[in-house]
Amino acid sequence: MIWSKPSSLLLLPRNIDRLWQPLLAGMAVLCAVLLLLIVAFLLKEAIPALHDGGWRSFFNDQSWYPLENMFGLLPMLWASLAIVSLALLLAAPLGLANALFVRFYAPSFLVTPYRLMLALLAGMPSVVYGLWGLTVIVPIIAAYHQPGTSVLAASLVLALMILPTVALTCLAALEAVPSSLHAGAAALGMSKQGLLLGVIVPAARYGIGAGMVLATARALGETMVVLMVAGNVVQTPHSIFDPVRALTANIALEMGYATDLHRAGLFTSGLILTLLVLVLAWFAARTMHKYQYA
Amino acid sequence: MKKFKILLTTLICMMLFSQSSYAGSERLILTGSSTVAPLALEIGKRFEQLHAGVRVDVQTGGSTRGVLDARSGTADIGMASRALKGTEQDLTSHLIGMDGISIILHRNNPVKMLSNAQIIAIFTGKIRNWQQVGGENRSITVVNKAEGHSTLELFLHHFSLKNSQIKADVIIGDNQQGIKTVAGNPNAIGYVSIGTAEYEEAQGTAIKRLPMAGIAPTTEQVRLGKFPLSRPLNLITKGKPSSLAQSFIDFARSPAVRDLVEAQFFVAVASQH
Amino acid sequence: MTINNSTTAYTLGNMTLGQACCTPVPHLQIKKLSIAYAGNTVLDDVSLDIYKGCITALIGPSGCGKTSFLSSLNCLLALIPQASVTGHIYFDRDDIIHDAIDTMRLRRRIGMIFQKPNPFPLSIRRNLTLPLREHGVRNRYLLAEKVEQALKDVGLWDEVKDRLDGSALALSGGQQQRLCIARALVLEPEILLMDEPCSALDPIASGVVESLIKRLQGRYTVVIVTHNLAQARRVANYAAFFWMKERVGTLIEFGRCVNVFEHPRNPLTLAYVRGQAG
Amino acid sequence: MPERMFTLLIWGAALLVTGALLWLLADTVLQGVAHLSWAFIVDAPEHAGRDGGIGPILVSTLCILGVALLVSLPLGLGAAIWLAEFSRQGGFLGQIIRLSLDVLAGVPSIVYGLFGNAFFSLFLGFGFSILSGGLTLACMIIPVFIRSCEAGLSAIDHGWRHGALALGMSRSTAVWYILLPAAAPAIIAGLMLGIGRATAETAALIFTSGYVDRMPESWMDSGRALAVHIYDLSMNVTGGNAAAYASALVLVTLIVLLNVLAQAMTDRWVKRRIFSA
Repeated sequence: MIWSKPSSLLLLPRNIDRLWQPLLAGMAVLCAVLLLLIVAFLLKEAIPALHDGGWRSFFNDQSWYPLENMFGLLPMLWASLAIVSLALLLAAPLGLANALFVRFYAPSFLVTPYRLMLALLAGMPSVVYGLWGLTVIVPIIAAYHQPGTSVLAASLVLALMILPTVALTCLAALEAVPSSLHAGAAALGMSKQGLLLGVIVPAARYGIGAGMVLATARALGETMVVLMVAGNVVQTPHSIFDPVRALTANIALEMGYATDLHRAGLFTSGLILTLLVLVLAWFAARTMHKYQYA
Repeated sequence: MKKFKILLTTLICMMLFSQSSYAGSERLILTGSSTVAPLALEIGKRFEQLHAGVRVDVQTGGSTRGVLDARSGTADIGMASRALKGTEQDLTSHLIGMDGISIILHRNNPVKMLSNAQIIAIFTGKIRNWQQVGGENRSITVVNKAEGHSTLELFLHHFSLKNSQIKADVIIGDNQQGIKTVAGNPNAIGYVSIGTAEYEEAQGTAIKRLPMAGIAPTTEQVRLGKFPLSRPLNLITKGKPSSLAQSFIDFARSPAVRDLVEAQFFVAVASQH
Repeated sequence: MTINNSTTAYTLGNMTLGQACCTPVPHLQIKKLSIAYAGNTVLDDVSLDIYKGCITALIGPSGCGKTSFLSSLNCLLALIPQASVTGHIYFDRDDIIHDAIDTMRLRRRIGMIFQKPNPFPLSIRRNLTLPLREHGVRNRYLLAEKVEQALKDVGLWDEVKDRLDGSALALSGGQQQRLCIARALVLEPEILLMDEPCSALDPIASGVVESLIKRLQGRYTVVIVTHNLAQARRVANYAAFFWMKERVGTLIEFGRCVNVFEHPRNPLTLAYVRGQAG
Repeated sequence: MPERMFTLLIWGAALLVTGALLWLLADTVLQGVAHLSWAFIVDAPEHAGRDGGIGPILVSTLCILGVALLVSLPLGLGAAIWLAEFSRQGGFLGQIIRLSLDVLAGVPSIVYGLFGNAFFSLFLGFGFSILSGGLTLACMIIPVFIRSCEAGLSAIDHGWRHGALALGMSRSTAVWYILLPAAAPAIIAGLMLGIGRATAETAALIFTSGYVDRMPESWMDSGRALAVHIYDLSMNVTGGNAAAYASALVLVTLIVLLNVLAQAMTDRWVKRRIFSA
């Protein structure tokens, strides 16, 4: 006998799991504590700007002039929202159309290269999109309307940047629709258009919705593209040709030079960004939740 | 598994080795003004050649950052492209050069001269077309600097403006970014360090400097003290600097680096005496 | 009732066909066992002896708690959150429900075969050596010997001896299930729990596995859940009939296979085995 | 809307997007190749990057990535294993951790930059260094990596898990020999996502690993990442566009190469798990 049969089943502390479990649990907790740590340090650095009701100035002050102790974040918040919503307005329908194209229209020899292209571009660094926007898109816009760096430029480049991601998530949602639905609708003699718009897309709506929310979060958090092509002028946008500064770009632009209250103000805008993303994540989670129980 | 162990051991050895090599060498950290940084970098390279085992790291971050880092000890030496303010008298400044701030336009812009009033009108958005100041019929793109740069502070102070009055079309960070923006846009107007601008022009960049109050924005005029918008370039230390920092400062002020200062189109201190 | 280490019942060898010993000595004693999920009782008050060396079939309609009962015997039920087990299961003098036992050791002595064949996504050889290594067998020759013996026991050796390093997932369903049985046998367990081992297989593969189970009789104590009454009748020595009463499963009748099928005492059993209910 | 119109619309959208994306891709490749040479890859930058190459920057980039992976891989994998295999289903701690990971995955990279600057650079005193940058990136990719691994582990057939336990194997053995190899595709996917994000990251590195474009000599040296270099060249350096495009091409190629490498290494690992006796 190679191993003797245990004479009793009574527990011996030999189980290797007893070693690993607390170790792994510790790792998991450590990763989660990161969020607390981030919030704590953002708060710690932002406190000088927040205490004594200082937080009110972020919404009451007209604009962002740290030299004159004016810390109004609203113009940049509007700018961020304007850029993101315009980008999403462009990317959402185009992304969905591309997903439909790959799934239902593309000739079979195109499907794999097309997917590869989308995957490659989804992994492209944002700074490359920014570089391209700065050297190609901005001069084109500048030819029509000076100075070229504008809400429009930022939205266009941002839309192009999130498009591959939107298309790929939509595609995944479309592929999750059971093919029986397909056959069932086709058996009813529906046209392809009716089938897609009336059956397939509605069936995939939660997956598509969650993908869109994630794309929004990504666009909102994007820094380099808006820093490079939006112009960085602090103002509430009135036309799509206005140069604006987004919240993220503000941090990147001034963080290296900021001191004291100015620095605290930048950390506050970081907190506000995190808060916005939190809301979006909650929204996405809710959408996914519905999706699971639909 | 075996290979993995070998890899891990190698990595750890590398870390230990690099740590020890780091401990063996001396390091000077300079932070601050983006105007001084390119010069400090060049001086640092020459300094390293003369002092084996010394490494000079230069980080840009604006004059105020340089002052604060020198005070907090984050940096051994701060760099500032301005004089120390009244609240900063606890620190010591070491002059290494002089510089001015010049208005720059695109090289193809026919405008040759702008009065102070015109400059103020352009930057505050009252004049919006080059035609109004004798140029072509094109709208003006105003390039302003981001907050935290001493260039911005000096410019505002000189023209008695507040930053909130300026109606900018583009906001830029470093001098180089300002020059790139103006060089890429025929309608732009901006202001940068004379030294940086002269250096870039010598490299063939499509910009030109405008005289201010009739005085040409050149290193020569700054040296003579005639140019109205000029400023000192300082190295900042707190208390008595370390012997290494002291020898770097002495080196930066010595004639040995005069060619470097002049290559950056700044006025060398050694030549003033 | 304790297991005698010196008996030959646990050494491996070519198995013989036909009836072997089946002594009415309890190997597992279940007393007043109840199982509940999140407070909903699914199995209530089951008391039953599992006899050593015999094959006991658990029969009854779906959802009456047979599988839950089976997984409580090797503490696998504890993995399901909110599942609670009350009562006693005596094995080797220990109560595996209440005593602090090493479940890893328990499970080595009580093997289990699942409805769906679940060979690991590894090579055929590795499927057998991995559990052995886990329980301390490191000697290469011994490992090879045990692998060969286990595969021969389940009649798989001739079919796979040339591709032991091929993926186990490439085997057919019936072969996979026999590999799973070999994997359980290689640990030399005392008891084998089988949860509908043939229901995911085609009739021919099912026949092969069934004859294999029949050969296990006398050497292992087998508890098998099956919906195939004919199969239960063919392989089992004892049968336990479970039924739902007011949405709660319970044991209706237990006895020798012949008695349960030919002369059931309870009319419910009669109706079920005759195909009139369930 | 007639059927043909709709088909045209879909094709039009596909062509539009393909056109724009190919334009971007072609620009990057063509303009990049024009400036690219072996010397460009190994030399040190001169004249703020207009001339010379990106040698030290490439080294810094790989060092930062190395630190990030060295920290995030074991930590992320461990956390994912705990979440998928050891945590109680529906347990409070597991839920809290999952929720915070979801939030972390969405936090903008610039906020990680702020945090990294405040925590690693200043609070822990690592200054502007490869270590600070790498740790900041590790924080950034951990949540994405964990969620990907956990999803991969959870998608595995429960039969294997039960089978392993029924054989009296420990969970640790089941995880190491059976579940991890089975989840390998998801783990590589997460790894690639992490590598992609870390290599491409710019904003989080500006305030953590700094601008210094010289060859790093220790983990405490500041090192400029390739993405930061591209940003600097395109924004701050007149006449730097050609070098910027060449750097961009190198960066994209690097990301593709690292992905292929990660894939190949994981493949080998899985094979060894299957066949070693």
